[in-house]
Amino acid sequence: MISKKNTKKIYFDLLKIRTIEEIISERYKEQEMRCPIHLSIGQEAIAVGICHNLNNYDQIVSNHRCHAHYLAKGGDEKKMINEFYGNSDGCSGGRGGSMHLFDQKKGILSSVPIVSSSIPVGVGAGFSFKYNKKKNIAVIFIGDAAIEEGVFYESLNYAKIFSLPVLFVCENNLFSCFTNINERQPKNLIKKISKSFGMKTHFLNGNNAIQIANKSKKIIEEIRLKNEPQFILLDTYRVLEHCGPYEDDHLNYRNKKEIKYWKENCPLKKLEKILVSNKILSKSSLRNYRLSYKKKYNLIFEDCKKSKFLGTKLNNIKLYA
Amino acid sequence: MISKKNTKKIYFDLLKIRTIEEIISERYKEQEMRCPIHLSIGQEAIAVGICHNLNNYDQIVSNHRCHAHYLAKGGDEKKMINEFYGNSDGCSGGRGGSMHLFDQKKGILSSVPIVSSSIPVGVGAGFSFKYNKKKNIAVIFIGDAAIEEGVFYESLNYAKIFSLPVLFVCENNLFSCFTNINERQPKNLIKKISKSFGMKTHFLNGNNAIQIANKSKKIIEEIRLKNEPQFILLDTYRVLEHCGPYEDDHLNYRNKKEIKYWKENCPLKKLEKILVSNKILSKSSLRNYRLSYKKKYNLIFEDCKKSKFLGTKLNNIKLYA
Amino acid sequence: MPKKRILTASQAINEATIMAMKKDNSVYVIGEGVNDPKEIFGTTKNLKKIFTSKRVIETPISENAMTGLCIGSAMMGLKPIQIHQRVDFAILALEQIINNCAKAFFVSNSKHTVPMVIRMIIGRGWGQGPMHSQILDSLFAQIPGLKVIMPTFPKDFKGMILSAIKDRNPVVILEHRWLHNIKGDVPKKYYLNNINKIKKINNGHDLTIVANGYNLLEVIELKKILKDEKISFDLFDLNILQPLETNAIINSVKKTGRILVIDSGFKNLGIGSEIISRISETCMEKLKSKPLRIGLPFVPTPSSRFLAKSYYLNKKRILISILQVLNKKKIKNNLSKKIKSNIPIDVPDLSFKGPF
Amino acid sequence: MPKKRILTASQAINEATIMAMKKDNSVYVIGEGVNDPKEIFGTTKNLKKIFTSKRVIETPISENAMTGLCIGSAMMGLKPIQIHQRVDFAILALEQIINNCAKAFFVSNSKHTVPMVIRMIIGRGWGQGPMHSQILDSLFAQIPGLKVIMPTFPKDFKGMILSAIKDRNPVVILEHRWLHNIKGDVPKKYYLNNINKIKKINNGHDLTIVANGYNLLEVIELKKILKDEKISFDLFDLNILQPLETNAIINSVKKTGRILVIDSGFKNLGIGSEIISRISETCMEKLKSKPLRIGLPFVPTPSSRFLAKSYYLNKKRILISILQVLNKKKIKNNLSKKIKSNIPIDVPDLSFKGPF
Ligand SMILES: Cc1ncc(C[n+]2csc(CCOP(=O)(O)OP(=O)(O)O)c2C)c(N)n1
Ligand SMILES: Cc1ncc(C[n+]2csc(CCOP(=O)(O)OP(=O)(O)O)c2C)c(N)n1
Ligand SMILES: [Mg+2]
Ligand SMILES: [Mg+2]
Repeated sequence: MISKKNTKKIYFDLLKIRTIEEIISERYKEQEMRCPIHLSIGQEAIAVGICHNLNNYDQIVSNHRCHAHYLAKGGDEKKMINEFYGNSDGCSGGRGGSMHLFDQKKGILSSVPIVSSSIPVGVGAGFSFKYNKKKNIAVIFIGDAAIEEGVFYESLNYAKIFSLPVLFVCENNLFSCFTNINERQPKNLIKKISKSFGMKTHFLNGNNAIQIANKSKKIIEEIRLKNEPQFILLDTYRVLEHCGPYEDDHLNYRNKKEIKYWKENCPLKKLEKILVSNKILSKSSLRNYRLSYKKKYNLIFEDCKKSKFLGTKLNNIKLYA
Repeated sequence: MISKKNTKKIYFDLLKIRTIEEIISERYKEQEMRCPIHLSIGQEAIAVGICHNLNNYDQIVSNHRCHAHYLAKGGDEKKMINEFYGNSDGCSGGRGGSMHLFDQKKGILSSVPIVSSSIPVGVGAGFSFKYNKKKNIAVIFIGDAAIEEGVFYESLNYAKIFSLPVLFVCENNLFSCFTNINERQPKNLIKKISKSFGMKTHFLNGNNAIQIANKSKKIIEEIRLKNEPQFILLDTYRVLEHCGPYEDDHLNYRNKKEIKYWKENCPLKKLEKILVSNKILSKSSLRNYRLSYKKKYNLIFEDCKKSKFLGTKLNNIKLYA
Repeated sequence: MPKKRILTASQAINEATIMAMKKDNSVYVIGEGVNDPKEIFGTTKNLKKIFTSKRVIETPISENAMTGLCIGSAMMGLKPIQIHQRVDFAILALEQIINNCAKAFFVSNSKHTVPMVIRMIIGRGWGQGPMHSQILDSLFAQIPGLKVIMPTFPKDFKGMILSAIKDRNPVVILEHRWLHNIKGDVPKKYYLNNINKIKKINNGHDLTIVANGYNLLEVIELKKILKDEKISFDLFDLNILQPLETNAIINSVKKTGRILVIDSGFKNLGIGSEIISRISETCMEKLKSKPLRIGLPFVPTPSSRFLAKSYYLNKKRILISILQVLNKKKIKNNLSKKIKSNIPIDVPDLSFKGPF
Repeated sequence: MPKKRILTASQAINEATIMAMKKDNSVYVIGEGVNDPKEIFGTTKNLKKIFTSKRVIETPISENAMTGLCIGSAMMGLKPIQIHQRVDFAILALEQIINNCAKAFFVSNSKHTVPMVIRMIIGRGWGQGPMHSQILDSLFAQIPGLKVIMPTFPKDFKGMILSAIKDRNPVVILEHRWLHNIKGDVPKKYYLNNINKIKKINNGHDLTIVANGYNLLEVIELKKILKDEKISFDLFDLNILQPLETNAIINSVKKTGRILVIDSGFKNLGIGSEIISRISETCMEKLKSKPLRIGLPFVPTPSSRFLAKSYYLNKKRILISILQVLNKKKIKNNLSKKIKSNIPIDVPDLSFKGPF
């Protein structure tokens, strides 16, 4: 069971991510973060809950919607924000933009915007751990649409037959851009597929960070011990538009009731309730944290926005190591 | 149930394929058929049993091991043999060689040597039938290794969610070149996978042509009726080496007992037993057929071998239609 | 004279698609997002309403099988228009494109055709970075059996797409995102534009310029400025990359003696390299100055606008290159001022508000 | 002087692999068929026996994920040697190769490296047809971030593969199947050959020839015949396609004034187009005759030996091209006789008994 202290840590992680994403959403219209952004608001519990049980040597890979994964795994927030502004001290030196977050020191191996492209790379990280007899694991964060790409299955196959310490974490937010999962996949494919490959498969509520942290703790320990891949499927929901800073509920591609249901099940609210009812933090201190985080991160954004591009000119960028 | 007449037809189809393949095997060392060949000896029952229930407008797609599919679907044998000899009146004008057999008039849409590459093309043929409200089906012949390529899963998905009249026929001969299926796939993946996609899945003995014809008749009728893909998995065995005309049992990559078991379960012998025990053909007439087929097809090979290349010169080949 | 009918390129594409679908029941549209509210930058607008989801098909994220499906259906006589919101997604389908799509006609001894259109959009907008704004022009131009076109003007978008749909061969259309909002006169009727032979779109004396896509617009904008300096040029719109017909270019070079080729993609192994080689091999002796290629540097597309600045070509760099081919060492100061732009590097015009 | 040590190229590859694996525990070999009795044409012989299946890994038929797996492990510090029995199979892995493999160094702001080797074998043998004997040299040379090499001689196979394994960048090795049995002197020791800069391997006066792979051997065989006619040439072994370093070629052309580039792949958009363009752009004025490229015609590889005959280059066609660059119109009859070969078009030598 997660201790009080850890519950607080999880809360702070979640709050940090939420705060930063809300500031992006507000500031995007300033037109200074000039790259596509895919916000995780509403889905952060998964990143936080899983990464809670990882260490710096464990590796994660992510996709276009990578902010939460990056931050939850301990990625440097300032480097991320600088990357959004296209600055040279961004985590990829301005080369990648928001869909290419990584932090070598923190075990954030790769995030790439081609759906499913980072999956086998994550499997390769797992391969390296087994090869080197390390007790680390690789976590592969994917969306529900990722299972439509062939490379996903090829990767499941490798992870399984090579017995690799890999955890697949599938965030099912029901949508791929504007398209519902029912239009894209046979019924329950997403629930059955990893089992067909003989993988232990778990179904969790994607909006309950504490539960995710609790359950994934055991799963992750087992993977470390046994070098066998496992699969966690979590239901969750994206609150804002697929790409960009706004709500897009007026477009009517999603059911109003569904939206309402999920907004009520906001992972941050849920967690706050737990904190209050378990008397870990008071309502007023929560309010204070919200405000102080907002202030703190707004300052960082302001800083990054003002900072000049000081990097290598393109002509001097080396193509080869 | 298959009638006596049809049982005989199935026998003649099987005998024809076996005879032609045995002649290839004998004559390959003459070094006049200068292209890779993948013989189907031991596996012919599947092609014959399934194609027995198809008409000329139904389409099949195949892979590197396509001789049996081509012949069972009614492909012109002379054009095939000419293709092996590189002649201009080969079915692909000498351009493709043995791994690119097709016959437009007979509904042999495509055979290509890239493993799994023809799968989505077959799905596309199914798509065209549904689009045009035709009551035809597309049959996709694959080997056990084909399910290791991502495009296989993507294709299952399309066939299912678009509700297409497609039949997947997987010939599990346990090997991909020299590698056993156990080294390549989690246990029973091949049995479970199409079910995960919500497809009706059938398991048949791949060496019993009559049974295959019987069972697939109903399946194919159902597909025509309902526009829903189905999957048949059949166990079988390749008698000769993966590519080339010889046995390669001395290489010891396959279990001796296993080889013996399957040779005893030869689809032609099996069928002959049925014919004799059901008094459809006598032993001596079987012997006569064997001999007369051999003679007949040997003459055709001789003809093709002698025929000159009379086709367009490469320089005159048009790149565009 | 008929009145002018001004449409954007995306409207022209939309109109062409609707016309083709009305004319021929075997034409269908398929792709990820074709029925999205964003309507593939407006190009698939109303399609589903008019033709239903039977013919306007939303799909899973499985580019390779989607392509194979299109190919199979095309071999059976249908005419798919497949759309990739980013050319980059087509990379996942290269096996099907290179093998079944491009080779079916050859390997079937000319019996099978694959009458299929693949629209691929080149994503230049707010810094989408190295995996969402590749060009890949010469990659596709390198695959025998494909036609590859890259229209610039709304009129051509319509006529060339209609031709592509009618063509019996697979046709790849590379659409530069920033051209979608360009406006121009587009005839109302059904018409076909040649997709086998490029055309000269300007006549001049001093040099020959070959360009396409967004760069072409920049060249055209330079025309007036250069005219003031008494410089005129033959200009070819390289909107057909394959089949690559270079005779007209060669004839022009024989006249002008000078050539500049502007690649939309990498200069390295770009279409320009093929054109310059052919010129050198056939009429080197007519050249009065060294031929010149410009294009993208051989590194992935950077995201940051600070880096994009030196990545992409612009009017100034094109102008410098023109002067170089003319052996005029320096840009005159006033020329340089005339082309100064107040538009940032990462937007096509000031109305653009990102992200794509 | 050390005694000569004659090995075939495949023995040299095998030796290099064993050496590298002994030297560095992080090197592993992976691919479809690496542990087959056929041992990837002998090149993986004994590997499993020496290094066990932990480091010599047979895999499912899933090229794309296999490549991603290698990339991930390489980013974590391992050094995979991935093998494709046919270059054609790498087409299925292009997404991983173009995106993660080639771009990781760039997009990670130079933090990640992908020290990975991908051996791809070009299948020329008995008519394998359009999907089993592509060359794809300029396709790979077009991807920024990859090194692409194509050794010809056994000695170079060893030294270049050892360098490729040691290199911090992804290196694609294109191995022409018909070179595997070529014999040559191969030093016993561990040594590295340059994989960044091509070398001149013959000195002459009359023209510059650039060639690689199997064609290179044919050029070398012509050397004696041409010498009898008092023709000598500078010869570059274009065994490094990327990074493409052309300064030495340009210097040579400045001297000889004549250039012939022989592409292993298509002439269209081949490496030759880039080389000729660079020459034209830098020292056109030194050319005494038009530059010339030869290569494969722009159609898929045909299977039939009757068609292969006019598809592939051969000594005679190379000779004609040399004379063309030298402005000598006709081959003298005796030259033509001298190069007559009794070897069929679809085998490298008479010992070859197919099918691969
Ligand atoms: C190969 C590929 N195809 C299409 C896209 C366009 N695209 C970007 S994100 C996305 C949806 C992905 O959905 P999902 O995996 O469920 O993640 P989510 O956005 O819901 O978090 C798509 C289709 C892409 N980036 N890559
Ligand atoms: C994409 C690809 N990878 C590898 C190969 C090499 N290859 C040719 S046949 C074959 C084995 C296929 O096995 P299976 O599908 O079971 O068919 P079988 O040969 O057993 O009939 C392989 C790996 C190929 N042709 N295509
Ligand atoms: Mg989703
Ligand atoms: Mg098999």
